[in-house]
Amino acid sequence: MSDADTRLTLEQLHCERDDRVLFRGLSLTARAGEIWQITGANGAGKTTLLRILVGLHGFYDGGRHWWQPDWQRELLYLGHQPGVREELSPLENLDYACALNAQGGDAMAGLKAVGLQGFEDVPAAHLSAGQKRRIALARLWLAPKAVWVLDEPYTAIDQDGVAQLDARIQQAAEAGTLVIYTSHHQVGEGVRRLHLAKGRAEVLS
Amino acid sequence: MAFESFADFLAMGKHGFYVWSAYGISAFLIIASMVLALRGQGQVRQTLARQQRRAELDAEVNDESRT
Amino acid sequence: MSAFGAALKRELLVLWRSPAEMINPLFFFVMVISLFPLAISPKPEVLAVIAPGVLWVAALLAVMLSLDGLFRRDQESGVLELLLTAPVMAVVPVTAKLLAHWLLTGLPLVLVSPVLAHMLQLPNAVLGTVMLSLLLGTPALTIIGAIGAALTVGLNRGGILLAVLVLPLYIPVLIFGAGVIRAAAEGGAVNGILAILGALLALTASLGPLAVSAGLKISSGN
Amino acid sequence: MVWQTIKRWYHMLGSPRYFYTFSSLVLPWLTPIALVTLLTGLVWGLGFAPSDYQQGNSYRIIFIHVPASSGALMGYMALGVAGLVAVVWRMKMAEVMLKAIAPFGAALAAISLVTGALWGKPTWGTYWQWDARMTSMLILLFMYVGVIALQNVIRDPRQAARAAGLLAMVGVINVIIVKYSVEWVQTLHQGSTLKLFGESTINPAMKYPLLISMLGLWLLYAVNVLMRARTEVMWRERRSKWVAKLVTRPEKGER
Repeated sequence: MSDADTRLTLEQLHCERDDRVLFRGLSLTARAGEIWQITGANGAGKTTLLRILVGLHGFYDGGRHWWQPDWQRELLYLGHQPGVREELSPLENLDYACALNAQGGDAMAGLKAVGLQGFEDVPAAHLSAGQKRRIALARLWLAPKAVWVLDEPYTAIDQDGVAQLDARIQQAAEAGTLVIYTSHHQVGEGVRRLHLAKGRAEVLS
Repeated sequence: MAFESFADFLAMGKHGFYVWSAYGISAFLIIASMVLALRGQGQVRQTLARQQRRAELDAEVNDESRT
Repeated sequence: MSAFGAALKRELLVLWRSPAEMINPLFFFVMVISLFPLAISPKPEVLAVIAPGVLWVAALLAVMLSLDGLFRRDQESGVLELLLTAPVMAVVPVTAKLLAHWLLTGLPLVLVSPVLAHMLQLPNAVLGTVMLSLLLGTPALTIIGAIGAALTVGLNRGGILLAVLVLPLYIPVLIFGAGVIRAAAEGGAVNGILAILGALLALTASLGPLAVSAGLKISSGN
Repeated sequence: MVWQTIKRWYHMLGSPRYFYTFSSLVLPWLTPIALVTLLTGLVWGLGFAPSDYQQGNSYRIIFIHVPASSGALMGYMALGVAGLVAVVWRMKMAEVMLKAIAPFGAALAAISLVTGALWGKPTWGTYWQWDARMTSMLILLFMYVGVIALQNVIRDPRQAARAAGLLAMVGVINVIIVKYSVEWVQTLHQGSTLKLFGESTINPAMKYPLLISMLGLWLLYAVNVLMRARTEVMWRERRSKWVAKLVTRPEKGER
């Protein structure tokens, strides 16, 4: 893994919230093709760390450097909430997300891949929580991006959905995508783990 | 001195009420803001000192329980 | 399709599919206006004097109340995060959102205002100015209000705070908006005041969306 | 030498700790100077300045009214500048200043309104007349309340400061527009009002006490801001070592 593949470098990242230190002195280098799993108890700061990486949260000290200036063009971010409006159908939601994030790919195929065929035009309000999350996850099957940042992608996903998502993440990693996700579920071997606890962040493997 | 006597000064030529109530209210608001600013400093110092003492106490308790 | 086009289409769809967002401000506008003849006096000569102010205060409050739904639903559903992490400048989808919001909440007020102006005994010659002043004014109110909405989007009881932040900023638009109708009713020159109202709209439309997207970034923790 | 002071100022504005020691040095002598200047101005104006041929002595309210009005206005302009620095350059001290400048500014706006009303009664017979200056000051007070309210509602101090900063920036533009729009309304109704508050018509014997009391009140405003900023800095930097050390062993200049 030469230096050219480095996608993300963190230097002494320090973040506080409500009088508590979430993490301090966090430094790591993430390269293309790696899968990083971020674990930690609730409130340990996992979501805040992801929000710092994607630029939603700006109150931190230390350095966060992406490999190129307009890294946002190559970012696919699935936040804590699915990012789906209930008045719109899955197809309309997906078209909006893709247009906003300059992501190509066939939306219908994406929805089929996550098992939402037949629901393309049903207003999202009538779908279950798991199905709503699948609308957001459908973007993983569209045009590839250099970096995936996924916040709890496995919540409300049933058993075979988990296996499907594991396969897709590993497939993307092999194709050179850097995947960073928070979850207690481990995608497979060779996953690098970052654990947040009691104000410290350790790279476990 | 623009007034003959102190009483005349207070009367302000029949406008005394308006002039002195204006200055009274202004003085009250200014002093209140200054006092609040001053008290704020003391309060922060107090809460931080209390937190520090509590932290030291916790530290001692941990030491005793460990030894 | 360009991000702006997609965003505009999407916003119009969302608003169209939740009619309450559109109907409520309109009904509020009509109901508030009909309070004044009951509260003050139905006599035509009295109504004609207060009509410009009543029309404009009602429009101002209707627009302000419609702002609550501008960002809150998107923030709760996570769409706001999608928007803020997109490669395209946040100001593009935000402008589309403001335009769509105005089209479906501000514009109906403009269209219904002649009827209400007539009910408030304003002479028919003035109805054109009434519509024109609201046409220029309501977009400015929507954009200025959106700045307050962006800053209070994350707060749970943001509604009252929104009014405290935004009302002082509404005052110039209110003064010239009502002023132009009053001038028209008294047969005075109208173009000069309309020009000022247009200038206020130009200032708001150019700087406003930037301030709104900055406010959204700040509210998201940036 | 100039470059050196500019660098020092930038350094001071940057680091809260430097600011704390700097203010410890400044406050002990600035406070008495501010008080003395203000009191001399007021005593001079109240006791020694000649009475006005038209209004008799009620005009003496000017010696607190005009300083308060100008202080409130300058305060909001300072809020706008601090907001710009806080939002654009993300400087911590600017965020602290946003919290420190607002309260006294709001107090001055309230003082300006009260003294203006109390002055209006003997002069025009009514406490409130919706004239251009008083209406602008009333709206300015509302905008101060907006900035203060926004800061207190948002939990995270940095986010609160930045939100208030953006509001202050928009507010400064609004203050200017409101001033003209309110004056425009006046010209429609009663022609231009008597330019009562204008300094130009005031004769020199009254001008000097006015300028001195204005200087005194502004210096007092600076003292108030420094004190509030120190409190805010101490609270924001409470996790740092230098504050911990300060809490246990107060500096010599401390009150």
